[in-house]
Amino acid sequence: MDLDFTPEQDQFREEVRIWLAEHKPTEQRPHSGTEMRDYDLAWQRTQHEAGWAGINWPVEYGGRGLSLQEQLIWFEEYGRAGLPSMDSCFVGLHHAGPTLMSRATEAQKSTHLASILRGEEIWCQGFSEPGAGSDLASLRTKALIEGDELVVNGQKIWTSHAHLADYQELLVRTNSDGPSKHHGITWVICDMRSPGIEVRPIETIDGAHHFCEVFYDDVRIPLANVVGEVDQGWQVAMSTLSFERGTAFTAGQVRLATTVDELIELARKFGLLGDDELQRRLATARAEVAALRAMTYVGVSRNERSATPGPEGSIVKLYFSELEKSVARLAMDLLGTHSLELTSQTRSDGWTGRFLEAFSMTIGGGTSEIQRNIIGDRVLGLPR
Amino acid sequence: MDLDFTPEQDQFREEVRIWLAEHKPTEQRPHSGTEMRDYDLAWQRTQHEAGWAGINWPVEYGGRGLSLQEQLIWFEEYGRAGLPSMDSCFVGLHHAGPTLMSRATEAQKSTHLASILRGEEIWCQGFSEPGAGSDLASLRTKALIEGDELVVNGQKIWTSHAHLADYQELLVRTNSDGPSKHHGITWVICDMRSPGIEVRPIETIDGAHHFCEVFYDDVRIPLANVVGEVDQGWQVAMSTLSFERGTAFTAGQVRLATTVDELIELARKFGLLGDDELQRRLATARAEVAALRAMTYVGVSRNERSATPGPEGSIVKLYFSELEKSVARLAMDLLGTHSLELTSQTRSDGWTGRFLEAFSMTIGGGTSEIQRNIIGDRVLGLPR
Amino acid sequence: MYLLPTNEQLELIAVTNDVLTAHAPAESIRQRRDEPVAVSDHDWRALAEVGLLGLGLPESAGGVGAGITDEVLVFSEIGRTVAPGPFLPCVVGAHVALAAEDHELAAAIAAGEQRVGMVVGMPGLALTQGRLTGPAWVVDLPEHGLCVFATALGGGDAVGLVRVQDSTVAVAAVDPAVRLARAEFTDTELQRAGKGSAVILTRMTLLVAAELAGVARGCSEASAKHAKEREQFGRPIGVNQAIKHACADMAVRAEAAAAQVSFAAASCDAGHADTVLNASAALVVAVDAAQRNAAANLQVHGGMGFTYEHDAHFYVKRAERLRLLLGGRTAQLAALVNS
Amino acid sequence: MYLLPTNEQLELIAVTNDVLTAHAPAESIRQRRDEPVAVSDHDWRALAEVGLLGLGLPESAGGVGAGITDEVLVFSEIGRTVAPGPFLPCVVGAHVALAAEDHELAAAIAAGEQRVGMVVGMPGLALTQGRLTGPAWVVDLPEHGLCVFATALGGGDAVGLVRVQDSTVAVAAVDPAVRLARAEFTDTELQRAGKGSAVILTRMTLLVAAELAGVARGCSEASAKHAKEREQFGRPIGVNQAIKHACADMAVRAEAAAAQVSFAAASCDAGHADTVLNASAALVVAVDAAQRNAAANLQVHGGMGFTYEHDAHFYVKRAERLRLLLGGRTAQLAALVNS
Repeated sequence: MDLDFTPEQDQFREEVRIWLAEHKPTEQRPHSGTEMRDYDLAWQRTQHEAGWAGINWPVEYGGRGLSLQEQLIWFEEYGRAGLPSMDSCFVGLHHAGPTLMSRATEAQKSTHLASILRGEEIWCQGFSEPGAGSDLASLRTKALIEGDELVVNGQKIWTSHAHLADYQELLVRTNSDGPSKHHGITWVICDMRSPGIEVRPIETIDGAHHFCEVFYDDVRIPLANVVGEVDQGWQVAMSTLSFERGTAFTAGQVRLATTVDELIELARKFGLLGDDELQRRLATARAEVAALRAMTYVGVSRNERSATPGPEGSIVKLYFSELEKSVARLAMDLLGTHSLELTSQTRSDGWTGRFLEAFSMTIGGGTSEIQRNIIGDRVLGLPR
Repeated sequence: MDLDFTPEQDQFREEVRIWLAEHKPTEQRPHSGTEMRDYDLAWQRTQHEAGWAGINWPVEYGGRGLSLQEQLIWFEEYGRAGLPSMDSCFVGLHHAGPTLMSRATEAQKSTHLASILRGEEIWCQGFSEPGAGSDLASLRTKALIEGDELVVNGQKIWTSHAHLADYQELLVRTNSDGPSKHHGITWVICDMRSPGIEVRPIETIDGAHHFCEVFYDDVRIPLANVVGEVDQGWQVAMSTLSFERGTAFTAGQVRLATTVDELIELARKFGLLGDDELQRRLATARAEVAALRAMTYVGVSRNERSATPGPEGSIVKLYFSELEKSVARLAMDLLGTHSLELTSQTRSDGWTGRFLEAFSMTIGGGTSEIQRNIIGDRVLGLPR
Repeated sequence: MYLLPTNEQLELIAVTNDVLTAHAPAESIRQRRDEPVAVSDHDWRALAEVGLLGLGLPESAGGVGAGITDEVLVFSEIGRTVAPGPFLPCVVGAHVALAAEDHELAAAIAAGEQRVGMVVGMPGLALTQGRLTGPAWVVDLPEHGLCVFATALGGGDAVGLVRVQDSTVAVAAVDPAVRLARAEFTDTELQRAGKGSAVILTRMTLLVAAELAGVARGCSEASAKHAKEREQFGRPIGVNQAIKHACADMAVRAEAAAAQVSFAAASCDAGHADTVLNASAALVVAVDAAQRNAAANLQVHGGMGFTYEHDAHFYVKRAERLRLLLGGRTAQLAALVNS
Repeated sequence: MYLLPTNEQLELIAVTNDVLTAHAPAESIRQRRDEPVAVSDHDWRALAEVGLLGLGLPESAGGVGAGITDEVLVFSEIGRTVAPGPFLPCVVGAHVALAAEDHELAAAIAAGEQRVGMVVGMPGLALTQGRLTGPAWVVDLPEHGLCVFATALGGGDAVGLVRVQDSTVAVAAVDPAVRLARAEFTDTELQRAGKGSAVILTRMTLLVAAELAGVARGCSEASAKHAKEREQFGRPIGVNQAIKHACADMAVRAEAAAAQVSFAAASCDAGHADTVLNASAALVVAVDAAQRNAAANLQVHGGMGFTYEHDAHFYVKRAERLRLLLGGRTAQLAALVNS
């Protein structure tokens, strides 16, 4: 149980730190539209050119071929440097990329993996449907096989950045007569510029438009874009979901730790550290973000021992989500009547915007209720 | 929505107050054994002789024939006077008594009702079984009909004061082949001195021995003791359970309000009212006991409009139980290191004993989980 | 002793609901979010016409002379349906005008001809000898600038009207049902309610508590409805205890808040000595119920509840806005433990 | 960077579990509740023999020279199985003796020949210039009176040994795994660890946190087991989300506490600068996890958990006792926000 990083890893961390300090973007990240896309891709390109993209991706796919620990170090320093999350690159780097690496054909890999790292492709996720929600497998977007194409009709929802994306990891129903609803689902790469696709942004509680509905009207996708086998996409999707429970959220967790420190500063500025209750809530939050980091380290240790991340990732996800919400609540309580004003989360003091956005934390990526089911069923082995 | 009591009711309250001040027992209530039984029965007799027993029971059964409101007033003043709950009389006065009134034969009523009020009979409840728990209807204590008798074999658990009781409201299975497990249950009056009954006290978390296991070995009970029809005891039992959600807990609720006031005093004495967090938790508790009283009043208003108490009683029960636990927790936090010492709840400063005992609040009389099911299913009409 | 509504009160609730649905539905918050006021003059007068603003005023001031027990029913409906509109400052403002014997102003407010805004202090706002100095928020500032200002519970028992005349800076409000601005007071006179202050503050406490209790109830009902209708895994989601028990807890909190509001209102109308304590308790319980139910309701609705199209977030935002009145939680709880 | 136990550490856990099961099972708390000590001399020496008390001491003091990462594993097992015995004061006491260069005493403690009790201050106990005056609790007072005393976290960083010689008054303890007495100190010398104090206090913080994390884990495991085995309504109760999700939340809290304890212990062994912060964080998270899991575990077990025969209440009582060390929550949290 040696916590120490190797001297090489300490050296790596130092390099990351110096490079980020010297190269981090100075202009404010645009919070929507093609400006945001351009910003994110340019920043990804810069990272790639300096060798920081895909740190734990194999060299053959354009990565550095280092371990999960170096990847963790990168994200820690990235978060510590106060750098913005590149939302629009998230699916490509953390969902689609790892899934393609583990399941795709060589042709599919060579088409996409290096491009994702180079900041040439934005990906989005087409899993959720209006009628499905937590019951992902009940999806009904239909794909008929015609010759060497799939013809897709239906609707997806909660697709982040669909209006900015080049490709989509799309789940469609190719078979409704299977032994279970989990059978007959196919995982396919969908070109978002295909005719028949319509994207409508959804306005959310905080006034943002990152989520979209996507409508498919006779959209033709080559069968060659299917990842894994036709009808066997559920297994592919499940591996996609578990990948995001690796180091993907590390930067966000470090940002949360920074947020707690900022709140302590805010409380000091407002003269609220003398309030016993607020002081203790801040202290508790500080202890909990420390525990969150420790849990992530344990998770990385565990993942190094097994090929595919296990259900334990749900423990970290649940803890992280609930903590984000409670820290957001704490911020509102510290703000006093300043919480009347809507301050966008794109501002550094955008506490009320962040509070509103935080409601999505226990919903997106599997609700807290679903995470508790996973922990109960698959970690603890409770009866269903 | 007139909160005012009538002048007659105000007068009634005044009489209660004066009488209680003049007649309340001066010696400490023994906390177990026949001493406790004798104390409780003597005090019940005193109340009866002065006309305070069964305030809302019909005159024909020895009661005063007044409304639920006068009964409420009595319990409020009883609680306010800091008088001990008479645990051992509880089942007779609040479970068995009301059930007999609503379901029993005239012979059964005349045998028991007046005696209960006069403090001549202690009742206990034989509902729970080791294998059943929350699933009350799965009870297996078996009764065969032989001639004009039931022959009972089996085991009950969580029977408060079984070792002190004269009679038991006993649920037995008379039929295992019914259309559902709810059919085939019979509600019968069991004389606790019958041959074949063995009582074993259970020691609980706080060192008390109020709960018992009761074993039945060929116990013979006259069929004449069956209340309602043979095999139809489930309906009788359900009405019994709903009766306890009337005014029965009013005195306990008033005691809880008093407890909060005492804790505020304790905090003042310990110099802890300047601790913002503890002060706010105390204030919140004070607000919540106020709300508990209001909910009880609403419940009484509702019960006056309907014959049998509805499932809304579960709302009050759930709120009351959880509040008892959180106040007990608050007491422990106020005590600081004084919470190391076990102080029995029979002492006025017996906070740690009360803390331990409070764990039973969300278990006994239907767990909080069962109450939430009842509220979801029967109050909100959610699907099962 | 009855805490359930009488038939007349059930009728009042129904009428209130009808007129709010017609003239101030939650949907209108979305439709009018870019308008200078959340409720049009036409709709506001229609709401006033049925008496929602003058319910507790005497007939001499254009009211109907009802008790606070009736007023809380109206405010509970406002919260339950998250209706937009400056109901609270107008009703409180009319009572202040009445206490200052300005029957004309009270009648104009009650008739919906004159709106009133609400001033909420920022840290640093001071009330000294009846004059305000320092920074503040102004909610729903009307053209002529008339606003209600109330001190924190237990903090001096002053409530009054102030005219916001200096320039203000409009900013975005968390709650789209109101318009928000920053203001800076410099020795501005607060026309206080004087001896009537304590009674009006208690009334205001109860109205805020009632609106919050209504928010808690509205969320509880919306979640129970959704739990019955929304199907996942082939069954309504309400069969799952995670949802069922969340709904049960919401119902319990809504019931606790409603019961205590009713109790405190009845206690107020009856002139009981412990009215202030009961009103504070009502506010504390209602703030908690509204906040927690609003958050739980959003969670029960999942992604749907996170959209602007859905009403779930209006409840969250309403609860956030109302909790800050009367000094916020810190002052409200301090008042309760010290009384 | 590994936070999972090595094979050697898994072996240490197994050995610890074996010896605790043999010589300090939870069942023995019930059996020996009326005895003057919770663990007999015979059993205590057997526990010492396998090295549980001297694990972190150098070989010169009868120890094996292991790191705190190993010690926390042992204490986590103690909490997980609610084993009785004065492990904490003995291990801390041995380290104090070592710091004072009393190798003989350290070795006697490590060998199980000399027990150490724990002094816990009541309000009014003052430590002035190395001398204690005022009222205190004494937990598991040994015959010769030697006890550990530690100040609150962040409150001066003093830890030392004190000899309780004046008369004490025995009282009933909430936790039947210990014996409790009241004492009054009058200018009694505290033999402080001096320069070693800070390190020993950090170690003590981690040991307490580890035992509490073990309590959280033990409760989580007990509930999951019960949820699989106990049947109601014809199915194991674990199928109900009310139970399943309670178990999931317990698992999350246990995991958070265990992870942070491991992290902080590794950080301590590596001599990192933020060790104290991490140790405080571990204690805060572990206290919360232990208290909430112990309460949840009792609830999951229903009436059964409320009986003295069941172990559920031992966890509740252990958590109550341990949370009070090191100044309790108030001091622990204050240390965390100010560091």
